[in-house]
Amino acid sequence: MTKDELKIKFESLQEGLSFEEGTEWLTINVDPEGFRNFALVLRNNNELHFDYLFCLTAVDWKTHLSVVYHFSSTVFRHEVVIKVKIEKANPIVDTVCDIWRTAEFHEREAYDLLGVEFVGHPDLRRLFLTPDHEGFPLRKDYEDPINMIKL
Amino acid sequence: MFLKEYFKTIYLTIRSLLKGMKTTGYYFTHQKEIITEQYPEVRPVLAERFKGEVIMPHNEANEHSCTGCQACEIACPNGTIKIVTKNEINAEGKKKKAIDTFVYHLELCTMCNLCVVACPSDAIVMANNYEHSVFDRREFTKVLNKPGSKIMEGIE
Amino acid sequence: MLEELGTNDQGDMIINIGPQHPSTHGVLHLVITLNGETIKKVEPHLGYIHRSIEKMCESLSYRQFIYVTSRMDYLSSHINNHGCALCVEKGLQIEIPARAQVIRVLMDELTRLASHLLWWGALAMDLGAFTPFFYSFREREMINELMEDTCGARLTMNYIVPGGVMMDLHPDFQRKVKEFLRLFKSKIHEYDDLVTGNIIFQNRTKGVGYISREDAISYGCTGPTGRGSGLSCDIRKLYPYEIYDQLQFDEVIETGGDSWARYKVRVGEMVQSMRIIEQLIDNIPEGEFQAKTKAVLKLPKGDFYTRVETARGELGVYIVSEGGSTPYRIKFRSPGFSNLSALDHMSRGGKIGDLMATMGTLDLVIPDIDR
Amino acid sequence: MISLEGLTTLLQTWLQNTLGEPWAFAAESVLVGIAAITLFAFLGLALVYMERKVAALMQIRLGPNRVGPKGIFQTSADTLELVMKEGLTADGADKFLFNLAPFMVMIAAMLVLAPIAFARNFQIWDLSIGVLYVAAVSSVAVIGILMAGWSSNNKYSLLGAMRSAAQIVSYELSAGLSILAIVILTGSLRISDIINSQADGWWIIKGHLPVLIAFIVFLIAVTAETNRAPFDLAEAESELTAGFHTEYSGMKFALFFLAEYVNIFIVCAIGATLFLGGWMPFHIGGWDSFNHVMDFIPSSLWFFGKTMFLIFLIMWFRWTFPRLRVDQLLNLEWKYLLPISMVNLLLVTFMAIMGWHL
Amino acid sequence: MGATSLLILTLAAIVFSAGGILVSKIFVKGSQNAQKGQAYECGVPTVGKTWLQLNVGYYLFALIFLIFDVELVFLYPWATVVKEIGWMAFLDIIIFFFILFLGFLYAHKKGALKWM
Repeated sequence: MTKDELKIKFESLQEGLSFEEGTEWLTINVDPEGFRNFALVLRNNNELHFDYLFCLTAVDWKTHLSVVYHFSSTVFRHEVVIKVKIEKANPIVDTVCDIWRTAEFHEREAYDLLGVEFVGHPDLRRLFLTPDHEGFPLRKDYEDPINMIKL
Repeated sequence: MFLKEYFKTIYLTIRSLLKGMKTTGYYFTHQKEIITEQYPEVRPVLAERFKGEVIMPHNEANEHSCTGCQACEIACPNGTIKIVTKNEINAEGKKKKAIDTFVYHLELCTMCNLCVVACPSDAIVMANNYEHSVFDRREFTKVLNKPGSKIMEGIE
Repeated sequence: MLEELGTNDQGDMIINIGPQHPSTHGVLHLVITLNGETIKKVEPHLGYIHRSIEKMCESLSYRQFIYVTSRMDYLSSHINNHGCALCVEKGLQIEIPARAQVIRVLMDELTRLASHLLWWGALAMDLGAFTPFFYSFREREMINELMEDTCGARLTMNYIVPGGVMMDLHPDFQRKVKEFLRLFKSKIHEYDDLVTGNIIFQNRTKGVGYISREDAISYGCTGPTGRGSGLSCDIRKLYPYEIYDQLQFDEVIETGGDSWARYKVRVGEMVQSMRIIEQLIDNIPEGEFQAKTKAVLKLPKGDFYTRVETARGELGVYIVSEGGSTPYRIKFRSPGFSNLSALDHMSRGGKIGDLMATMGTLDLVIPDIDR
Repeated sequence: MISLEGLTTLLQTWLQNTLGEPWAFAAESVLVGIAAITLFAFLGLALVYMERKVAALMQIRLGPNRVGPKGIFQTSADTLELVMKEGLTADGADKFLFNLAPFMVMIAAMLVLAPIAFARNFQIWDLSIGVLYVAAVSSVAVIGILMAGWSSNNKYSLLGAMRSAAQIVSYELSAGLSILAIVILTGSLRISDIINSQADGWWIIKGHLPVLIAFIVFLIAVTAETNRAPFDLAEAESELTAGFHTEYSGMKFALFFLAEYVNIFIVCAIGATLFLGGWMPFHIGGWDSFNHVMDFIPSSLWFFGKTMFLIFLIMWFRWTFPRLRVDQLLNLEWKYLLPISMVNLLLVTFMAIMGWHL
Repeated sequence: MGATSLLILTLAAIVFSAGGILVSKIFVKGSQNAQKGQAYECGVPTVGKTWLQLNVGYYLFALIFLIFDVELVFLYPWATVVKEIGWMAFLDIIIFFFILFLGFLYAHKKGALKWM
C-alpha cells in the first residue's frame, strides 16, 4: 500500500489517530496507553501485516521522550513509523518483544542508553553498560565529567 | 542399497579430501607463490595518495601557503589541529592575520582527509610517512610551519 | 543468579566464551549454558567496545560525522559512510553526479567483496582450517591496495562526502580492477576445493544454526543471514539506491536456513559483486565526482531514514534534525545487532562446535554491534 | 651420513672388553638414557621446525627465517623462551595431579621408544610382544591428559580432557585392528620379525588392497590418537581455547608440546615399521641386483625417511582440513573405521590363509 | 637390553622433565599477585566450582572402550597363529566378530555411541 492508502486504512481502523506531516513514511503518534493494542493490530491485521520491526529507538526531546518504531511488511513492502510520546519522569511503554523478537535487544538498548522502561520485557537489564552505571548516556542532560571530552 | 550409499559416502569423502590436499600440496611445491613481504628489508611501495600524516609543504624560500583561516581546524572532527594566529605587518604596512604556530596532534588524527579538503589554499597535504612510533607521546604534537617561515606571496 | 553458582540446579555447566576467546573475533562475551556439550542457552554480554558513536555524532557536523561511522562495521566502512551520506543527501535533496554514483557503487561492491573474503577465511579458521585464511587474505590484499590507490587508506577510507566522493578515481583504477578480477577468477576454484567442497566443512555447517524464515523476520535478520533463510531482504533490490536499479545482478537466496545456506549466500554474493563490478568498470561516466554543496550543511527539521545493504545486512541511518548544523539524534540500526539477537535461538540444542559455525556464518563484527 | 647399523653391538663389545660385565651394563644404561633424552630434545626441535615450515609453505608464507640460516634455530630460541617463562599453577588446581600430568605424558611417550628399531640392529629392547606393548603403552598418555584437564580446575580443560579421553579410547580400537592385520600376515608380535618379513617387499605392496585399507585406517586413527587436526578436539582453540593444557605455562606446557610431537614421531615410526618395512630398504622379491643397490642406502636413512614421510602426511592433513565436530568424530570411528577395519581384518585373515600375499 | 630398559627410559623421562622444570625454576623469578592464580576463562573470573557432576554419557565411552579393547587383546594371540591354524581360525574369528558385532549393534541402538 502507498502512504495515502495506508493512511486511509489506519483511519478506518482507529479513530482519532494523529498523523505527522511532511515525512517520507506514514508517521503516527500514539499514546503509550493504547500502544500495545495498536501494535497487535499492526502485526496481525492481514492487510497491514507489519511483521518486520527494523528500527526501534528513542529520542530525548528535553521535555519528553519519544520512542520511535519503524515497521515494514515483508509481504506488502510498505512502511509505517510509530512514535510514542512518554513522560521523562515516568518513561513507561509496553514491550513489543513478544510480537517482534528483535525488539528484545533493541528495547534493552533503548533502556540502557535512554532509560525507557518497557513494561513486560522479560529481561530488561543494561546491555552495553555495567549494571551499576548511573544515568542514561544518550539523554541530553547526561553529564559524565570523566569520560566525556568536549572538543 | 545401504551398502551402496555407504561406499559412495566413503568415496566422495576421500575424493573431496584429496582435492583439498591437492590445493595445499600445490602451494607447498610452488614456492614462487609465496606472498610474504619481509618488511624492514623490503620497503612496501605505497600508493601516492596514502594518508600517513598531515604536513605543510614549504618551498625553497621557507614559505608556506597557510593563511591561518582556520578552515581546517573547524573541519577537523577530533580537534587535531590548533592554529595560533598573530598579526603581521606586511610590506605595504597593513596589518594582516598570519599563523604563528600550526599545531598538529598526530595522536588524535584519524587521517580522514577533511582538513586537506577544507583548506582553501592547499597549504596542507597528506604525506606518505607511516612509521610514526616514538618513545615519548609528546613527540606526537608537532608544529607544522617551520621556524621563520612566511606565507607565500599572492595567497589570500 | 545462576551465573554466580557456575552451575544451575540441573547440573548444567555455565561457561564463558569471550571476551578474550579465539573465535569471537573481538570482544564479544557469550555466557553459554551447557548440558554435557549441548548448548541450552546463549546469552551475549555486550559493551566492551561501546564508544557511543551515536552520542559522538550529536556533536559533529554533517560532514564530520560520516568518518566516525567507518569505525562501526570496519569491514564495510565504505558502505556505512555511503548510508550516512545518503541520509544527509536525502535531507538536503542534493542530486549526485552520475560519475560519483558509479564510483560509490563500485567501491561498495569492492568493499563487500573484501568483507566476504575476510569472512570466508575467518569462518574456515573458526572451523579449524587455517590455510584458507591466507588464501583469502591474498585476494583481499589486492582489493585493499585498490582502495589505497584511490582513497588513500585501506580500511577506514572516509572516501564519501555528502554530494559525491572526496577524490576522483586513481588513473590506474580500471586497469587494476580488471587485473584483480582476472586473478580472482583464476583462484576461485581453490575456494571450492579447500572449503566449499570439503566434506568435513559441509558436515560442520549443514543443519547447524537453523533459523526459519518467520523467525528470521521476527528477529530482524537481514543480509546473508536473512537470505539464507529464504527471506528476500536485499536493500539493493527492494529499495534501490544510487544506480542499483540499472544493474544486472541476482539476489542470492537460499532456503536452507542453516549455516551452510548462509555460507552459500555469501559465496554467491561474491560472484554477484564481481558481476556488478564487471558491468560498471568499463562504463564509468565522465563528469564531476562531487556535487556543489554549501560549506556548512544544515538539514531541515524532521526525521530522515535511509537503508543500505552492507556486507552483513541492512544498515539503517536515522537522523533527527532540529535544523542545526549538527544532528539532534542519530540512530544506527546495525545489521549485526539484530543478527546477534537470533544467536541464542539458532544455537540452542547444538554443540559447542556448532556455536562456532553459527557465529562464523552470522559474520559478527563487534564494533558494529556495540557501536 | 654415518649409519646407525650395528652401532649397538659394536658399543656393547667395546664396553664389555674395557669395563667388564656389570660396569658395561651401567654405562650402557646411562648411554641409552642420554640417547633417549637427546632424541627427545632433537625430535621436539626438528619436528616443530618442520611443522612450521610445512605450514608456512602451504599457506604461501615463508615461515621462520630470522634465527639462524633459514630459521633453523627458531625452535631452539622458542624453547629457551619457554624455559625462561614462569610456570603458573591456578589457585584452585589440584597441585599434585597438575604437576604429575606432564610427567605421565612424557613417560608414556618415552616408554614407547623401547621397541622401535631405528636401524638394523639398533633397537633398545626387541621384546617378543613388541606390537602389543606399543599399543598398550601408547594409551597410557590419555591418563596424563585426563589428569591435566581434571586437575586444572578450568572448564575448558575439563571439557577438553573429556573429549580427548573419548576420542583416544575410541580410535585405539581401529588402530589396534589395523595393526592386527600385519600381525596376522607376519605371525609374530616381535618388531624385528615384522621388519624381517618385509625383506622381499613392504607389506603395503605385498598385502594388496586389505593392507592398504588397514594402512589408511591406521593413519586416520593415529592422527586422532595424537590429537592432531582435523581431530584436535581436545585442544580445539576456536572452541575450548587450548583444551586440556589451557592452564599450563612455561616448561610444563613445553613438555606437553614436546610429548605431542614425540608421539607423532612414534606413531609414524610404528606405521613405517608395520606397513613400510621400518629400516628395511625398498626390496622387490627376486630382483637381487636392484635390492643390492638399495642396500647401499643406510638403514637408518630408510627408517627416518619413511617416518618423516608419514609425519609430513599428518602435517599435510592438519594444514588442509577443517576440524570435525566431536559427535562426527565419534561417528567416523564407530560407524566407519571400526566396521571397516573389522571387515578388513576378515579379508586379511582370508588372504593370509589362502597365501595370496606375496 | 631387556626389561631394564623400561626403567632406564622412565628415569630418562623423569630426569628430562624434572630437569627442564628445575632449570626454569632456577632462572625465573616470578612475582605473585591475585590475578596470576586465577583460572583462565576468557578474561572473566571463573565462578563456582568446576568439578561438577558430568553427564554419564562421557563415561559410557570408557565402558564401551573397555569391552572392545579387552576383546581386541584376545585377538593378539590369535593373530600370531592364524597362518598355522588355517580355516579353523577363520571360523573362530567370524563367530567372535559376530558376537562382538551384536554387542556393537546393541550399544548403538541404546544410543551409547552418541556424544552428549
